[in-house]
Amino acid sequence: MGVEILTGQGFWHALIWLAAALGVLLLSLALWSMGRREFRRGTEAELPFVSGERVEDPKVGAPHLYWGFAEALRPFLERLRNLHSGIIGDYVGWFAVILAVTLLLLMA
Amino acid sequence: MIGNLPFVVCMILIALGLWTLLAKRNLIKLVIGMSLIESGVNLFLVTLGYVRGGIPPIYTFAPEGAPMVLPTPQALTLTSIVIAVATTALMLAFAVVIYRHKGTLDTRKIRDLRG
Amino acid sequence: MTVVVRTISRILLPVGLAFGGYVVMHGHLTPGGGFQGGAVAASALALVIVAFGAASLKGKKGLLSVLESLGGVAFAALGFLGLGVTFFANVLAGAGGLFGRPVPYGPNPGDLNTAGTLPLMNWAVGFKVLAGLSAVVLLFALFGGKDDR
Amino acid sequence: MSTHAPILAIAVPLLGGFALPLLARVHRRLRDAWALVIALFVSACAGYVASRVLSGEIWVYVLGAKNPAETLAPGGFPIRIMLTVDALSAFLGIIAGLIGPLMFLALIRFLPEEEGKTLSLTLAVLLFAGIMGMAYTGDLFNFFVFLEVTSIAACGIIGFRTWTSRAPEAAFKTMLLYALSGLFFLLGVAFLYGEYGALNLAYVSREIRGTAVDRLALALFLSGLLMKAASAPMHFWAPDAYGETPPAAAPLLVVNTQVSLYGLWRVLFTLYGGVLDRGVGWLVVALGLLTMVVAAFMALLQTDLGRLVAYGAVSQIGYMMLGVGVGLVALPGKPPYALVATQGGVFHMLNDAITVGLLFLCVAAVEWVRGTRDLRELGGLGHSLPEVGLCFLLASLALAGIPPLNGFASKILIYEGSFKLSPILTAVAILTSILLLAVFARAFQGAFLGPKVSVEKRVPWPLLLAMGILAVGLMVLGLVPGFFVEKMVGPAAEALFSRNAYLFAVLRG
Repeated sequence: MGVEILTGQGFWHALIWLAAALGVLLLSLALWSMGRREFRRGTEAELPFVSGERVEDPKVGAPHLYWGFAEALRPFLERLRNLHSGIIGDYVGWFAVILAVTLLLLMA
Repeated sequence: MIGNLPFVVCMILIALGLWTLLAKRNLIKLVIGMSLIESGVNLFLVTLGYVRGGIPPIYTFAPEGAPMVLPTPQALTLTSIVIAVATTALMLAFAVVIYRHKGTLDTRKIRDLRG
Repeated sequence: MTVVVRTISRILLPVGLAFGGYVVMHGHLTPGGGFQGGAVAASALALVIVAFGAASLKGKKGLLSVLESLGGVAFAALGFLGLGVTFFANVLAGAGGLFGRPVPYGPNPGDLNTAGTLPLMNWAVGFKVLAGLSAVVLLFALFGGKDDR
Repeated sequence: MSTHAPILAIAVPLLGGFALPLLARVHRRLRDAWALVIALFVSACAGYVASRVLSGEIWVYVLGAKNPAETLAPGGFPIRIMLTVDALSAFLGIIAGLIGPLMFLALIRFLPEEEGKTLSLTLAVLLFAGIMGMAYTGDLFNFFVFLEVTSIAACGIIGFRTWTSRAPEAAFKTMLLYALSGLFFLLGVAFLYGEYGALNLAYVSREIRGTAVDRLALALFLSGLLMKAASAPMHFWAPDAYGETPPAAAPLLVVNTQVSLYGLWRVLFTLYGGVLDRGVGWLVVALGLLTMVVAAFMALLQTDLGRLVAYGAVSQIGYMMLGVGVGLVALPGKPPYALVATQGGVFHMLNDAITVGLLFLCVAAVEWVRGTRDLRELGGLGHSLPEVGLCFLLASLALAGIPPLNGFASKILIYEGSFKLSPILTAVAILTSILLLAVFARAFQGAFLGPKVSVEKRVPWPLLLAMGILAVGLMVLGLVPGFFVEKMVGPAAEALFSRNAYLFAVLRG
């Protein structure tokens, strides 16, 4: 009835997707049930893998989750963070920049 | 050129106000810069309605046959002034509260909302 | 402030309020109307605050906020008045009775009893602006103390 | 009474807002009930107006005329202020009508009692009135007045927590930038008034010939409204504003931003529809991409949950700009993909309002229970607040556009539409969605997973009720998007393109 969206080239039908998702879920459950049962809870197998070292309180807090990703983009992200300088003068400056850009684009 | 001199003055006022916002660091001066821009825009609005040799657009005891200045821009300017009063009062109130917390009005030092 | 200033401001207060009322009342005839009249009256109140210090009017804050809300409610209600036809319809104009006398087009000597709901709106806005502006001045004067907004 | 529905949706909250302090003197409970009743009445009005308008006819309501439909004064000139509700403004009315009451439901219990709660509830009601006014008005100056009403009310709410030092700072900055954008918008209106002597949107749109002054006015409109809609280089106020306002009040602020975006579309499509050149469309698309990417990366760096969700909301604005921007670029030819992209952009407004509203209510719940929003100290709330955790997870997946949920339904339209224009746009949009998914997974892990933390305060039931309603809405929109696209979003997107219908409805009067 009202479930399908036509998007020019194809369509998006949520229920068909759900049926497919259920199929995949069943498949994975089947695979999972064939797996080995003896997972030892409470042993070292449960600790998060902190690149091999032994860490006494291995709780991977929120900031650490993307430590690597953020570190790789350090120069770009630092510059982006400094753009948000908190000084109102800069914000008005950006407004003036956009005003100039639109004026140039439209008047020139 | 003399005809649209008022419009040039308005643009100068607005540019001056914008410059104040960019250059000045004191919160109160920013509010003053804002009121500069407001007066520039309001002046521009009022001068739009000017009719050469027109009298204020009021019928009470109006001389016969005199052309009248357009009343609509004046009404717009009135509303804009009312809004300007409200915005300025709100900004000044927050400036006072910021001063009470931080002890300074310098935008360079009021920066703990970064990142 | 010195006694001279206080006595002068005590004399000027009624004059200021009366002039503000005049400007509001003749809003639809001469330059003026709700906002300007209210501002004039609020300046008279501000004079009192300057002369007698903010503490004198401290107790009146509640009254001011009630007056402001009443002004706002009255203005919106006047809009609803015209709901029979359309919102803000000027039903009183030209229908006789209160502020209803029809007015000939063009220059005329100015007749107080015209322009329908406009004068009522002017009064509503006048009270609201009077209360609002004096509340702003009062609170800024009180800011020095520990009172919070 | 039903013939006056559009104006009632604006006048009743105005009247109610002014009356609120009086009722508050009578009794606290009465004030809360009054605010909720007004919000429900306004959403009922919005629903009624939408039901009539979405079936195709544009509803023109003239204030102060002899009869509501009499648009032209005798001289054939629209002299009075009029409300022109076409499908898109009705759609915005639905969004505001949906989010408004829920926000009041959550806000009433969330605000502490002694700190001027009456004032902030009054401001919230006036903000609601301003939003409805901006959505429904057909008059340029009237739009400016409501723009300013929402600015002042929003900044009053943002600066509610005067006992902290961050909220007044955020409020000052936001107010200054809002006032600045409003003034430049007024300058644009003044230029158009100077040239055509009229303020009515339809009349000016018919008269416009694209002279240098019109383009100057368009530049002013663009920069003013882009600032208010938190587009890329001018989005700096948004994280401060959404982050520092009481989180329960943030959903209506997001709707306020979206209504400013609607104002931008109204100016671009209807006012300048005839004389627009493609450069403007590409500018909007470019700024949309910039907003997406910048906000997503900044969300990655945040440690405060409120600011993180705020950056998420800003990046969603980028999606809407991309969607409708693609429609703008292809405006002259109006190929099919342009309509699909615009439908995506408009539908995303509704989805985003619900998703970000739900996220902010979850942040409100977390802050209510733990008192802090810093991800470093939060943790393990999932055990004690399972329903809040579920809502946060649901909303995060929807924000990132994961298939079964509503975010995906509108993003698929944006992807398909923008792909036809140029595949790079779609690539950037999809990559940003993935980045957003990563960011919100981190936020979820930070706040809700981890060892159990004992929590003594209970989340107030109105907050949970509002979150429940939004979560159900989220899933319904996700599973049955076709109904909404066909009934609401289709006519709304079509309304943007059908400028002549808008002109005909007003000017043939």
